[in-house]
Amino acid sequence: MNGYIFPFTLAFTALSVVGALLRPASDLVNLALLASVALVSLGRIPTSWRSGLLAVLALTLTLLLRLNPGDKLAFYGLLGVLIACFLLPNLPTLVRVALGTAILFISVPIAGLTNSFLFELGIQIGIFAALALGLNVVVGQAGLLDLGFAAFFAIGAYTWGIFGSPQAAQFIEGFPAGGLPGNYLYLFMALAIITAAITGVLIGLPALRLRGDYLAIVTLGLGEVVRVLANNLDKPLNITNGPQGITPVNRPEVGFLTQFLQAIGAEQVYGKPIDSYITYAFFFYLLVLLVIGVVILVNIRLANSRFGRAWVAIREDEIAAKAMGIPLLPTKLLAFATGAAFSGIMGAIFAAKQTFVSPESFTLQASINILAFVILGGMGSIGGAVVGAAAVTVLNIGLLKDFSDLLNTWRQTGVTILGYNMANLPPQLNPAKYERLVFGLILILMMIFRPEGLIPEQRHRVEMQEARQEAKEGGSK
Amino acid sequence: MTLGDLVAILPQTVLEGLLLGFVYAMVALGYTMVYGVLGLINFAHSEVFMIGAVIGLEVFRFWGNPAAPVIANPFLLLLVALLFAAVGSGFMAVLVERFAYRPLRKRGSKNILVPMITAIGVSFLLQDLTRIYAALRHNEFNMQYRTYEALNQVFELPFQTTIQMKGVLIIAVSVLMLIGLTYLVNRTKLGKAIRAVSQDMQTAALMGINPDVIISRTFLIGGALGGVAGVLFGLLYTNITPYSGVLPGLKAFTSAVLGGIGNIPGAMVGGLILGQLETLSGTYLPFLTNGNFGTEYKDVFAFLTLVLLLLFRPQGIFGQNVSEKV
Amino acid sequence: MPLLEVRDIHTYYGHIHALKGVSLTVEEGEIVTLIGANGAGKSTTLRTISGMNRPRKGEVIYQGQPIHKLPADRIVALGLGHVPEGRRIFPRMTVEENLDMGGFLIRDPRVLQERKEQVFTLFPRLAERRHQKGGTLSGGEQQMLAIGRALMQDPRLLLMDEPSMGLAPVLVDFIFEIIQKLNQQGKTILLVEQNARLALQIAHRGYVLQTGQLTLSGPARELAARPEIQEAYLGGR
Amino acid sequence: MSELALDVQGVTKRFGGLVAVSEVSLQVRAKEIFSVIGPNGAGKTTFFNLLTGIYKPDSGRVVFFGQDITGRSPDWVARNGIGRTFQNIRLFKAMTVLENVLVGHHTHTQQSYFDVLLHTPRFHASERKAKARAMELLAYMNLDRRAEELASALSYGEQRRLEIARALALEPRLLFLDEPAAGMNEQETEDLKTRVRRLRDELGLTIVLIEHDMAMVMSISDRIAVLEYGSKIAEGLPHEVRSNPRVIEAYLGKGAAGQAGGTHAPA
Repeated sequence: MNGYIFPFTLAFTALSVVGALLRPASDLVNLALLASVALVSLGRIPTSWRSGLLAVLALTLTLLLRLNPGDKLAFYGLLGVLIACFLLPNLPTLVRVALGTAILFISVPIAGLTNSFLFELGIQIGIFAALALGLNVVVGQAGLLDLGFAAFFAIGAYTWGIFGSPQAAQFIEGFPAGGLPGNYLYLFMALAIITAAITGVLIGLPALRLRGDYLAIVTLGLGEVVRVLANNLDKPLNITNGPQGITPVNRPEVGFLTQFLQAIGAEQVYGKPIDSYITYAFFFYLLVLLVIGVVILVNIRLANSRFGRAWVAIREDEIAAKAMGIPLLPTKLLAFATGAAFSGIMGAIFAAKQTFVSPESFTLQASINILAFVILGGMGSIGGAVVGAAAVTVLNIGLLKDFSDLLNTWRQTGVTILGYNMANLPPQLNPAKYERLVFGLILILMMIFRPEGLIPEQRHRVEMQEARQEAKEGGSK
Repeated sequence: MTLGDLVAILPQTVLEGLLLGFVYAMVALGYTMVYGVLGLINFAHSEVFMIGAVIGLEVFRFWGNPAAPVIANPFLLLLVALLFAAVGSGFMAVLVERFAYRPLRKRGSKNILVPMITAIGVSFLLQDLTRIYAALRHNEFNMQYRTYEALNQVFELPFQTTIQMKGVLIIAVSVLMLIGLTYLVNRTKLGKAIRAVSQDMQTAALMGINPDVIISRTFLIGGALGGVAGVLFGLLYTNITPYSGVLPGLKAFTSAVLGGIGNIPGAMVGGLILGQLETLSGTYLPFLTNGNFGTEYKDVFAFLTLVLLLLFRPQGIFGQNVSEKV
Repeated sequence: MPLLEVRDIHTYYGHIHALKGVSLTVEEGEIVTLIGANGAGKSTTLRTISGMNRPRKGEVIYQGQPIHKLPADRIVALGLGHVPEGRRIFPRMTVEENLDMGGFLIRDPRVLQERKEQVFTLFPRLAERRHQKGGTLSGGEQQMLAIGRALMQDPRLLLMDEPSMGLAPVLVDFIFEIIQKLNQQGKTILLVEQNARLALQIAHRGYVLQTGQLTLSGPARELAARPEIQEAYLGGR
Repeated sequence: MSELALDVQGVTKRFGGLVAVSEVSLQVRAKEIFSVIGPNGAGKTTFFNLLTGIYKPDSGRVVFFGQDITGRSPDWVARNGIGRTFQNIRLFKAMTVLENVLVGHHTHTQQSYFDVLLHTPRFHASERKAKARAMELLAYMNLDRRAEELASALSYGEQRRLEIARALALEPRLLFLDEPAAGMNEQETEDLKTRVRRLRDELGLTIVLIEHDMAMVMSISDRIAVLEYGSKIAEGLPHEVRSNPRVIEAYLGKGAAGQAGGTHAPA
């Protein structure tokens, strides 16, 4: 049976690529392409063929996107190729880097410059992925359950939000009325790392003395404290402007990018001027990519150092870790501060990108979402954190909305499915509103059937399998 | 406001805090029982509580329509509502245990994150299922409890305090329930089995106790208490949404931790303390800080107290200090 | 037909192969002892018999009925008591409540009361402490309670895991007298002991377990006389 | 007389009403192999935990090479020269064999946070050094060929050896071994005996061990202490301990049959 998989995949992929070239607008062809991506990624295919096929698929999907920037399925396919070359084993590093760079820096911008939704999606995924990577250090590697992680994101966002807007002038006399110029953002990204890390230490100092569940509930409480402070520190001194939030937050100048786009003749290619809205989207897309690259690098380096090993040791067995001379509190604090720093920097970028900061973005729900990215992706796994963030983001702002639109179309056209006239479907049933339901269901099913996550870290996979075996055969001794 | 005024409102504030505290205490019992047995923070308990409130609300709507009531007596109506909510929420809790937590237990994951994430997932699921229900049935997000004069009747108490009939009922019902639960856990066979399972599940099995059955019953009891608390909460605050359970749930869990999680009297005391802390700080903080720090800070106050307490007494007020065997 | 027959059981902890094909039999009325070093798999054998661990391979037959697939609580109901290693008293329940738990399956309150009285007759010390919390008892009292608790269900076969652990010599003697007394009253006993000399003194037969495998078996007196046993477990010359 | 490695002065530990360790004093000389024996539950492991900082003694003092270490935290104790293994094996199961040893080498791996982020030459050098040392120790324990496997994939005996290798990575002066032979077959126990002797002879370590395998204890120990019911009831050379009547009664077992039928009242 296995012998047939390779030729079949080859034939199917070739067919769908040909189909795409002949009938680029067909949904069926798009689905076939998506299926090809999956087949190539998951089937048993020789490495060299796999590299080539992924490249062909990436090229085809890029072409489709260029023809029709609104083609979401093609975009999802591209995302799939990207994830595949990021995660599949045995691909030559050169292929990974080349394909990844091409997709991120050529394919997405080509379509994104006419459809900024793609940039938007990319930015969201990037921000969430950085948050997930930060929490991954805390929960995934060090095993410390933090339910108030959004607090650090808030700290970063407010660090820039307050000083990069008219807000600071409200309570500091003589501060520039419009706030610091946008280019100060780069400095404040560094400052946000520091403020968030310090907050991490401040929260961690009391919280990390507590064990497991207590840590969870205390971080949850302290996370809420940060949010309540943001919500109420408009008096006695107006620092955060309370629930109304702070706006407008300044953004860096992007003149260089506009010039660059003009220089390469983007306006001629697209036959219309590239407005500042799209340029900014492009700018933040690039900035987020850059930062996420650094964050991933830092994450990998830490994981393969004495710190990463100490974190895993603490997660596995605190007593044994202590007997190995690892001081618990400082080591845990280091994990906390590192994770906080990652989300701090993304907070500053988030504030600039939105030009708006308000406490609403930093609720308990946000903390839990970040945690879910980590869990879904696979605790402790760097690739998992990114994929988890991507999957949930695509689901929330992509798929669910698409499904809602589809239902609406059916409702209006009165399609009959399984003998049920869709026109009778109550208008309250709008999937886009019920992301929690879908999300909750996914969490439960994942925990029951694949608790190690989509892309498990080797170590966690072992833990889960051992536990399963032991459960079947009786408790541990 | 003079010092005299501040003192004058104290008794009423304490009374309000007591009502809130009893509601927290009842919800906290559900958390503490499940935690005691499974070591799991059952985040879904806040939704079990909220569903109790919704069930109560429906009973009042079905049978208590003031124009054409099926059950005219509001007290009888309340009793029916409490019964239905207890049964409904209890079964909901059992279902959650059966389909979300038991499979995990059978798979034997030792990672405490796994059940906790599942609990969060269940919590989300129940919130939105309720939301769909509310949307389909009432076409609205906020649901209002009906009010009845008999329940809102005001009594004058010493020290210039007043209490509504429903306040009296809340105190009466919760005290009754707390006594009942204490009796159940300490005196009955089921109660002892629950304690045995929570102290040592494996050894309990060696006594012929089926831990699954006992755990299921524990969820039933905890859920029923949560349901009753939900109705009383709805009666007190009248407005219920699918997300109404979250905050009280969190507070109740905090109460349970304050009192020493897994400890039943601890949960009650923790709830009462938190109720007082919250109402007192909510009332007095604005005065004490010239309005600079308002009522909004009461939650901050509550959580900081929790952190402080845990730092000095990590096992809570009544908790046992358990050290790991090396 | 033996009362208990264990056929070639293999039990694992994670990847560790803790029992590598253990087979043994216990006849009605016997005291059989299982001796061996720490980590040899003695407790695991008992735990596998009483359903606390599940064998990956092999069978456990009790009173002619296979029980290796039953959960622990069902096995107890068949009349098989287990006094676990380390006693495992419910620490926050009183002595009497611990006994109530031992008699969990008894429906008739009079029978329950009767059995408790029997335990109190056997261990008068427990009667004095009936309202004291299990966790506050001394080691010897806890061991009495653990035995008493297992006796509540009036089992035919009693598995005892290291009853002498941590006890002063006088108490060890007392516990061993109790074991012999129970045996004379008709209880069959499978005894795991680290104190091999004492165990071989009161047992009829013995098995020697080493790293998950049985290496020797036979009448207790013969085993006690063997030089290799003397050397390894009895601190002989 | 050689230097004192460990001077324990009357340590006591109570848990609730139970006295787990009562007024135990003993001295271990440098480069000695010292065994602590006694029946299960006699307080031996609790005693170890008092010396390694996991529990704080209620009274008494612990002096390690002249330094008072009473009440120090376990990680401090570990960093300052005491390595240990655990009775019920506490390896980091989901890490590889090599990684386990690297964790043991944590304190001696000279890399700062910024070395790690920037991958400075110091980072690479320290990583190389740590791995080389770890492999050396694994080879010493005959586990080098399994370096890349997960710790949980090892057998009982191998896991116990890995625990020793991991403790050695601390570069300790004294090693506590809690039942190192438990779960080992005869051949493995023999092998362990040789290794423990080599640790002392070649690395100059002081070794304190808890063990039940009498054959092993008698043959490798320089001196032996016997605990019973939390108290020390004997101490001395192996042949002295073996012929001590109290030890025979409490632990090794009474000689002749028939004595068991005493008329002791329950205590």
